[in-house]
Amino acid sequence: MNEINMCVDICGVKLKNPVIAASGTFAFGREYSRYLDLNRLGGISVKGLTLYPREGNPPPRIAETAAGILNSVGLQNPGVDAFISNELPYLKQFDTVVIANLAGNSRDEYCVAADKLDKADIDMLELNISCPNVKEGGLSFGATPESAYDITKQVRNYCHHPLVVKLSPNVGNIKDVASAAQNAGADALSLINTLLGMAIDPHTRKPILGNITGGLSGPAIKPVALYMVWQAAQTVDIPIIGMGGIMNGNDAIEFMLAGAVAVQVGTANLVEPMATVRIIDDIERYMLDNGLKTIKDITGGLIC
Amino acid sequence: MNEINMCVDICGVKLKNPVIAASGTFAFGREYSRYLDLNRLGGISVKGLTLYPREGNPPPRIAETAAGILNSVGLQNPGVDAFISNELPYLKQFDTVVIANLAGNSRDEYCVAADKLDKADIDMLELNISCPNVKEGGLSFGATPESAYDITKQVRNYCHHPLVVKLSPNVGNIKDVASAAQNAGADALSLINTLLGMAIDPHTRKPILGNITGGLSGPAIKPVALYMVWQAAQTVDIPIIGMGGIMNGNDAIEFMLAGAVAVQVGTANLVEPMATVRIIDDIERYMLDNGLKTIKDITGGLIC
Amino acid sequence: MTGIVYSNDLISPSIYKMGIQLGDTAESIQAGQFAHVRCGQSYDPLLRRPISVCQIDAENGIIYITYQVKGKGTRWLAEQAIGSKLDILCPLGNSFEAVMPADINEIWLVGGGIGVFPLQLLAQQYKDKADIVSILGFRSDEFKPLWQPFEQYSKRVIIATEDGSYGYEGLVTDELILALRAHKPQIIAGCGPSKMLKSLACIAEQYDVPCVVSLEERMGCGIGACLVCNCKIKSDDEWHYRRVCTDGPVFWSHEVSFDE
Amino acid sequence: MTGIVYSNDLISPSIYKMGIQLGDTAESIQAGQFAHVRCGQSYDPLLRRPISVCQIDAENGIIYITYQVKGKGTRWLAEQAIGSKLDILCPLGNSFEAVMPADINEIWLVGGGIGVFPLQLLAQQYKDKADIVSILGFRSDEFKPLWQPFEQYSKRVIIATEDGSYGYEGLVTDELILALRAHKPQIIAGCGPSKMLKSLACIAEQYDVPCVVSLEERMGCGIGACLVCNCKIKSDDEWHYRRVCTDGPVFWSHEVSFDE
Ligand SMILES: Cc1cc2nc3c(=O)[nH]c(=O)nc-3n(C[C@H](O)[C@H](O)[C@H](O)COP(=O)(O)OP(=O)(O)OC[C@H]3O[C@@H](n4cnc5c(N)ncnc54)[C@H](O)[C@@H]3O)c2cc1C
Ligand SMILES: Cc1cc2nc3c(=O)[nH]c(=O)nc-3n(C[C@H](O)[C@H](O)[C@H](O)COP(=O)(O)OP(=O)(O)OC[C@H]3O[C@@H](n4cnc5c(N)ncnc54)[C@H](O)[C@@H]3O)c2cc1C
Ligand SMILES: Cc1cc2nc3c(=O)[nH]c(=O)nc-3n(C[C@H](O)[C@H](O)[C@H](O)COP(=O)(O)O)c2cc1C
Ligand SMILES: Cc1cc2nc3c(=O)[nH]c(=O)nc-3n(C[C@H](O)[C@H](O)[C@H](O)COP(=O)(O)O)c2cc1C
Ligand code: FES
Ligand code: FES
Repeated sequence: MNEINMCVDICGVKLKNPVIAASGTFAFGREYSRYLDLNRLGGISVKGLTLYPREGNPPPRIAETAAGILNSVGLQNPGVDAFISNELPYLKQFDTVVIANLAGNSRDEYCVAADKLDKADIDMLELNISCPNVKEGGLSFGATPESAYDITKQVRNYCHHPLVVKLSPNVGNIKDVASAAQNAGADALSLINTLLGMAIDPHTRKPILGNITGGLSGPAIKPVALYMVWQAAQTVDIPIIGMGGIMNGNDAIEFMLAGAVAVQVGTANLVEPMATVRIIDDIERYMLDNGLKTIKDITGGLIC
Repeated sequence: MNEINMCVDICGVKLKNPVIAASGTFAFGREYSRYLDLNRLGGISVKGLTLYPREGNPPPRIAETAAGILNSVGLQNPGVDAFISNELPYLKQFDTVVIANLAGNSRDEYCVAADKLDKADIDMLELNISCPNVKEGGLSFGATPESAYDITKQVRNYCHHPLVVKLSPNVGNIKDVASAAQNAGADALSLINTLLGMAIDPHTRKPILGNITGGLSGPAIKPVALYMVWQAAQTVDIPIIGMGGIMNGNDAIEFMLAGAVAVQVGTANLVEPMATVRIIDDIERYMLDNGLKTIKDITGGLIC
Repeated sequence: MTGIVYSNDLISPSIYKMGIQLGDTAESIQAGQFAHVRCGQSYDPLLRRPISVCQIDAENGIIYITYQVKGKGTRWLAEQAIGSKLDILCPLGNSFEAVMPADINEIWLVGGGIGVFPLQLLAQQYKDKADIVSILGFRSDEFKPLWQPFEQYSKRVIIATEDGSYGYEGLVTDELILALRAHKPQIIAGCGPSKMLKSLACIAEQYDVPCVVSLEERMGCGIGACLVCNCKIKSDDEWHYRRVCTDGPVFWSHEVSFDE
Repeated sequence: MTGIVYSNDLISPSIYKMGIQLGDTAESIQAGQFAHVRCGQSYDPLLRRPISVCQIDAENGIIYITYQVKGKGTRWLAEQAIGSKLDILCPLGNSFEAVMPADINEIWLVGGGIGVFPLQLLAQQYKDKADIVSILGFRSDEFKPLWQPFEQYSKRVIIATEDGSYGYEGLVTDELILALRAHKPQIIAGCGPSKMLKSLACIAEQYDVPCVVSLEERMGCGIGACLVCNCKIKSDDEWHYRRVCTDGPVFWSHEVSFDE
């Protein structure tokens, strides 16, 4: 039989395939439902949530760079309560895993929001300690192993769902941060968030982004992301969700070979709304072509 | 009068324009002399030198990525002595600034080599503490503010020429490393070296590079480089030489607006041997178009 | 969706007009809506480019876009031969019709430079319902092919050029003020550089004429998901960021905060 | 330097032959040398692609390259229309002539798949000086257009196909061994996949026939400066990395260390 099983299990949560829409690029799914069947996705990581609603940063919020984009959205979101009452019920109609992506300005804010989300009908919590676009909080929590350990430990107390910690690439040594998150009780890691970057218009002499700096994503960062996923996979025992520049099935497979059990697709959604579904199909074809039966046959399969 | 002055002065060394060929992409100039007049360049940073000759890493040593390249050359070079006797005299025929790029495996190696170079007829020493492609040494010296401080301080003792310290982007906070290098006596900083990265062939399941990992350069990294140059420029008082993905005059100007007094051009040479000269012409045209008389009118001119 | 390039011609300095076969979709498009076009399969350029639909040939299922060659994306577009395939999302955005009241029978179109394109389709679609006056500004008479389409749809066309090479010398907003002194239309629809739109909003407020404007902002997804295309929209004492790609690009001018 | 596309035709499954007008440069090119071609102005693909010159029409200043469409670069090449401009560095590399002795009058060409292209120019350039025997291997007879050019230059052409659809079924090296049992030529020139070249080097050593091979390695600059294209070259007990782009691509087979 040629039966292919694309399921992956992340800390007891079953995803029908390893492809998750990445936070901040898929909103709360509604907009994409016109273009694809949300039931097909392994999971959806929703737009980064904060305890209170946020308007985000001044425009422009996007700059195209070579094979990448800088964004400086700055966590515009309706807040955790509005998410739970208005968006979550919509998402729960679909047979896909719902991952709540959480950011905050302070330990307390993280904890209160985590508690609220934990009591709601989410499937996993993704702790975003790596947003480069907010002044306080976000990235500063993910910048050192110590701060990553601390915030993970705090949030762990309020989170009874699987806790995924999303790491920043803007660190000296990803292995140390990965270990710290694992030691603090993370059930899984996701990486990478965006790289800090900047773009300038030589004619106006001004930064292109209203917020001056932004986060770099897209194909440009894939080599860096792949390296960090590979490093993290060699360091921790918990599952890793890889991302950074995944545009097609081959890209996704590279991340899995490097050690990821699942992947997230971000910037690709902005370029092609159907990207996630196309990537799922690509992975299936790769498995067929190579006689692979489960995703386990790919994950960590790098030969070197 | 429409007289444009493109000269820049870096710690007393006069460059006729702010465009320097970046280390490792220009060898010792000979190959490029077929394509351009080396006298036109502001300077040449030669291939990274080590005390003893090195063969470098196993092939393949290059992988193309989206708008970038990964290289894992691993400091193949003839050693400091051979450089001084065979290559330096050739370079000194030209009216351009010669920058000796130095790497090492140990403090001692750095110091002995620095001493030899210092006694030779170079114009500046560029201390490479950021090579990602050698096991010991290189990057490990540039990874933390402490180690950067220490090696700079050591080499400073042997270096009576202007000492440029070349920083790695693979750090948590570039400001800290920049300050450390300045405090240890660096006369100038150059940044960025390559970002750690990796590429995998999904069909063979093997890394593309013989050395598994490599350093990412080219347009893909420009936003990250620009951000780091801007950060460093706000932190230190010494001159900054910016680089990372500069392919044309506009790119160079962006780095100068962000605070660089001069730029280095690396990967662009691999794509187009005449890149440096074209960039010099582009900058001149920009100055003409904008009525600027000196490079100082550009450097640090970012409006934000 | 896949469109087929039907024509692609240089009509003014660095401005191309392209016909794209889109089939049945064509006739459903409203003025103000845009096409979000992928410029090649390469990752450089990476993002789609938003371009207004400026004319529709519903019978043949063809839409027209007119675009200025500025950077990598539009340069790629200019190189496409007839018969090439284009990856397009269309129509996106709300449209003038969605914002304006239903009973419009008199409308003034105020546009500057490449901002005239969405107004062109508005003129085409309202020509039978409403009296149209087009007040348009350009750098010089080299851009004549950009205002010519307005002539067949408008009761009157007033042109201002910056260099005075055609029509009145000066800004389009100056001509608008002169015209408003004589008569106040039911509604004004504007599109152009944000400086011009800011003046337009002031003038409309001063003369107390309802005014809708179509905004431009750098975009990502174009479908409302990524929140990068925001503009500040006032309501009562508050303001909120709204998405130009889906809440707009057409807004009431008095709601838009132009201060940035 | 700028070349103009003179022709660009699909000649075998996913294999194109392109003529490029290069003017006077064309006649100076030696077999084994390559063109380093920029594939578009975009940064994706970024690097030039090295492709061997396979044929020269010196009179008209045209060089020919034959290339297999594998990835982004060659796909771009395949899309270029006649008259398009190409940014090319050419000729690069040493050449067979630079490595081989001057007095060659008998040469066997041993090539596999897309490795036959540099040998094709070698055949063209040596046809009057030397007796040529071409021993070539392909996947199947679909690649007939790749070996046909050898027929006019060679005393004898031996074809091996993996699926037996033409000539002998099996590997080109098997045919070489059979031929060597009957006669040992003055020199062998080989090009193809590195596994094939490794066998070729062994066989040549075993039968004590001088053998030169043209290597392939991923390249950056192509002009000898970046040191990314290296291969291991033995001399006495030592080995050193040598640049395929300038020290090669042609080396004596016994000097090449194929172990990686
Ligand atoms: C709703 C809408 C409708 C538009 N309609 C038209 C039209 O009909 N005709 C026309 O010529 N132009 C129109 N524009 C502007 C057009 O989108 C830009 O000129 C174009 O994207 C520039 O792309 P480029 O590759 O040439 O330039 P680049 O400078 O290479 O673009 C770099 C990035 O900046 C973005 N960008 C640059 N300028 C603008 C701009 N003015 N608005 C939005 N994004 C920009 C690009 O989309 C891209 O992401 C419209 C913009 C919007 C938002
Ligand atoms: C000296 C020399 C002569 C060559 N002559 C020919 C020829 O005549 N005909 C022909 O079809 N091919 C030839 N090749 C191989 C050709 O260079 C590659 O097939 C081509 O670069 C692939 O580019 P791509 O964009 O299609 O593939 P991609 O997979 O997109 O290429 C990605 C990167 O890998 C490099 N690369 C991939 N495969 C190879 C390879 N086999 N050798 C070197 N670099 C590679 C590319 O140059 C590029 O940098 C030659 C290679 C060398 C070194
Ligand atoms: C417009 C945009 C908004 C984003 N917002 C968030 C967010 O709210 N929370 C988060 O954890 N990551 C956010 N990210 C980061 C992505 O989830 C992802 O980590 C990153 O973009 C790298 O993946 P990619 O290259 O596939 O986009 C955002 C990315 C983009 C492009
Ligand atoms: C092939 C290659 C070799 C390099 N070798 C060196 C080196 O020996 N010493 C060094 O300091 N930097 C080296 N670099 C880094 C460049 O000097 C430069 O810092 C980096 O490539 C970023 O600039 P770019 O994007 O313009 O290439 C090398 C880069 C490349 C691509
Ligand atoms: S462009 Fe993504 S929300 Fe408007
Ligand atoms: S490709 Fe640069 S040295 Fe050979």
